[in-house]
Amino acid sequence: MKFSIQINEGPYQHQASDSAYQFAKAAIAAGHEIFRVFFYHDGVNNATRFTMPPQDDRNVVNQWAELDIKNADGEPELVVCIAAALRRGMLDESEAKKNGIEGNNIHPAFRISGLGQLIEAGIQSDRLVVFGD
Amino acid sequence: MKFSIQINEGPYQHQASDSAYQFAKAAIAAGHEIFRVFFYHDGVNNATRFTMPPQDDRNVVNQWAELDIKNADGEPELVVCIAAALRRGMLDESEAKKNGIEGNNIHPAFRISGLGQLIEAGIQSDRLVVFGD
Amino acid sequence: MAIKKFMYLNRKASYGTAYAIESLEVVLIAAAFDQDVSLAFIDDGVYQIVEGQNTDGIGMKNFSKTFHALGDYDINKLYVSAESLEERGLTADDLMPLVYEDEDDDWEEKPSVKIVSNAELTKIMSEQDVCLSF
Amino acid sequence: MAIKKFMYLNRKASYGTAYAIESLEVVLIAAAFDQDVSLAFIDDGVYQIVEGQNTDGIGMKNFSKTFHALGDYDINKLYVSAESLEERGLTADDLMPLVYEDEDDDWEEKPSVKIVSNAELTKIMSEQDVCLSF
Amino acid sequence: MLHTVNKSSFERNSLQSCLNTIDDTSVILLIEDGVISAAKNANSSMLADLATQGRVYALQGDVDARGISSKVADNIKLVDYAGFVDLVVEHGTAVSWV
Amino acid sequence: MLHTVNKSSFERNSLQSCLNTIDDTSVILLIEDGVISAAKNANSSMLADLATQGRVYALQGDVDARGISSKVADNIKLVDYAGFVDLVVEHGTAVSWV
Repeated sequence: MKFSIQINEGPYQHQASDSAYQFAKAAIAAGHEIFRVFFYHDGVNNATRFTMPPQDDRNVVNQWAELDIKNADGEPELVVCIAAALRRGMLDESEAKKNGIEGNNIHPAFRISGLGQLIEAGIQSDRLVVFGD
Repeated sequence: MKFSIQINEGPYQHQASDSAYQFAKAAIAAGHEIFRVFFYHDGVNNATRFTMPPQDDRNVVNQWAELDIKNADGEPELVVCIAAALRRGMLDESEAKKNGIEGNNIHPAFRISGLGQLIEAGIQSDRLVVFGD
Repeated sequence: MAIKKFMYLNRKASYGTAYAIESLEVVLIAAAFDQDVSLAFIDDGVYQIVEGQNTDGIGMKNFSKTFHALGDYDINKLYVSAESLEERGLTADDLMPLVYEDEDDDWEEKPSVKIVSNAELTKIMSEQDVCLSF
Repeated sequence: MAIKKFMYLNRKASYGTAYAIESLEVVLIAAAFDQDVSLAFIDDGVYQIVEGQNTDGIGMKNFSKTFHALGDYDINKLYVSAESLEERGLTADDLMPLVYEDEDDDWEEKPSVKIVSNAELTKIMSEQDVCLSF
Repeated sequence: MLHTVNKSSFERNSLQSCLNTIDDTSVILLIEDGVISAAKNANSSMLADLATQGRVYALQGDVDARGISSKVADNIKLVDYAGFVDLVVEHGTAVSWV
Repeated sequence: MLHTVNKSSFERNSLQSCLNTIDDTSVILLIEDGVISAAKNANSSMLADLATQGRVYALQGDVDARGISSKVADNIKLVDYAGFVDLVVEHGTAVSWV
């Protein structure tokens, strides 16, 4: 079956991203496909390549990156909502350049895109599961 | 009177940072001193210099920066908890260098420091007010 | 591809958290896709469409007027829990008069908001293909 | 400088949110300052010190054992709401046996956890100078 | 003491928890979504006694933002942020029921 | 439908809201702090009827993390993440009461 996942909260503050990761891993292990993971609201903060968790704790960002969810064109299907990301200070190289900001912090396993990608995920997938506050 | 403020949530997701800012502004207007604002939990995300809010919305990060809360030595007293910051991907230049990460995202009006600064704020201030989820 | 039924489940008041405004942002985008869209306002979500919101005193953006735009985008199924309203001492008169023009009825202006019992809401929810929660 | 009374107010269960673990991190730092420290466990905060937590199934760090270190840092006033425990079907036996060695009583090992009524908690809270909420 | 409550009593238990442990001289200030509990509604009896004693405040800006300024229950006093600051000054230790 | 509830019924109203609108064939899965509602306690009667019908599940990992595995109320079925995935497959539309 084809699943998509919406994540509304950031790493370490809420369990949402951890639960979603465990769910995604189990779905893949059971032979299902993850069509897309859409990071919305504070969920966009899961995409930071700047994270430095304590050595005895899990690395939430890297866990997602290691699932390596991509589409047939090889693009990441860990998708970060651009509107939610920009106000919260999550930038990729192209947005940083466009806005004249020095630096960027989106992990390369993720990509920034519009909210339409969430609707499309709902249309294309057999199931969409939301994890949030 | 001498106030300190603890903020537990990030910008745009919760009202906590907005409420705390309005409170701090009113306290300063009434002639009180803000000894320190301590950003803990997701509150550390208020310190990002990468934020790009929509043009018709307030800029939560810049609002804090413009309050320009400093101590007698000219150091910022907008203090970001280092432990909470590192796991959530908030880095200053020195932490980035130490951890071998390219880039940093802490706004210069803020500084990163340890949790002792929160306790010290409680000791040194007449009142400590917490804003959170 | 068959049209899917999308429900947007709104259970939180505006301003205290971003869920209300960012839910509305999705709904406006959803209009561009040719799907069947419903919004449910349950619990404190009913405060999102209370008339007369004024944010001058808190320095946040008042986005409540944007709900009036939904009708123009053919989003006209806004279900409000009668029980949630009543518990909160609110009535239909406290809500914004959100309307749409019905193209199947000579563009007559009709109300978009329907106050429904929890039993009716249960039935409506049961028919959905996708539920986005905020 | 006079010693201040600090209360750490814990109202949320561990793991669902970061408040519990990050509250404990502050408390451990607080031990280095020479202040009067109390912890209150109210509402779902009581689950933070329930015995037998095992996080193997959720991939998160089990930090519950760290509560045992509090006694070594002279943090030994852990007030637990009796009403909150009872509502949740919990008793004193469900909690971790947290202890400290009393230097004023020949280093005798004594319990750090005190189960108190809301009325007693009210009185304890009234005496605090600083309340940090998590 | 000054107790601040920032969540609706319909959504969370924080106002109830505050009421369970408030002493005889402390006051409550409702802010953010907490002001929903200031409106006349099925939960407003929770606060009525304290309000009669003049011990319940609500932040005007948050009340207005939620469109419920005409519905504030009897005896609840409205304050702006300057009034919030004054309450913190006057009432000693601030306790946030976040 | 599969309804997931991730908050304690002591802290939030989300389980009650779910129960207010659940239809006769849907099931509930308690995850994260939602598993607190799976323990025998003052709130557990909320779910008892549905549990008797075999329509209430709780995530084992979350139950264990909170140290309440010996307290799970009668008839609530424990599942792991693989079981969570199966429930989503079997029950159609997933509704999260976040």
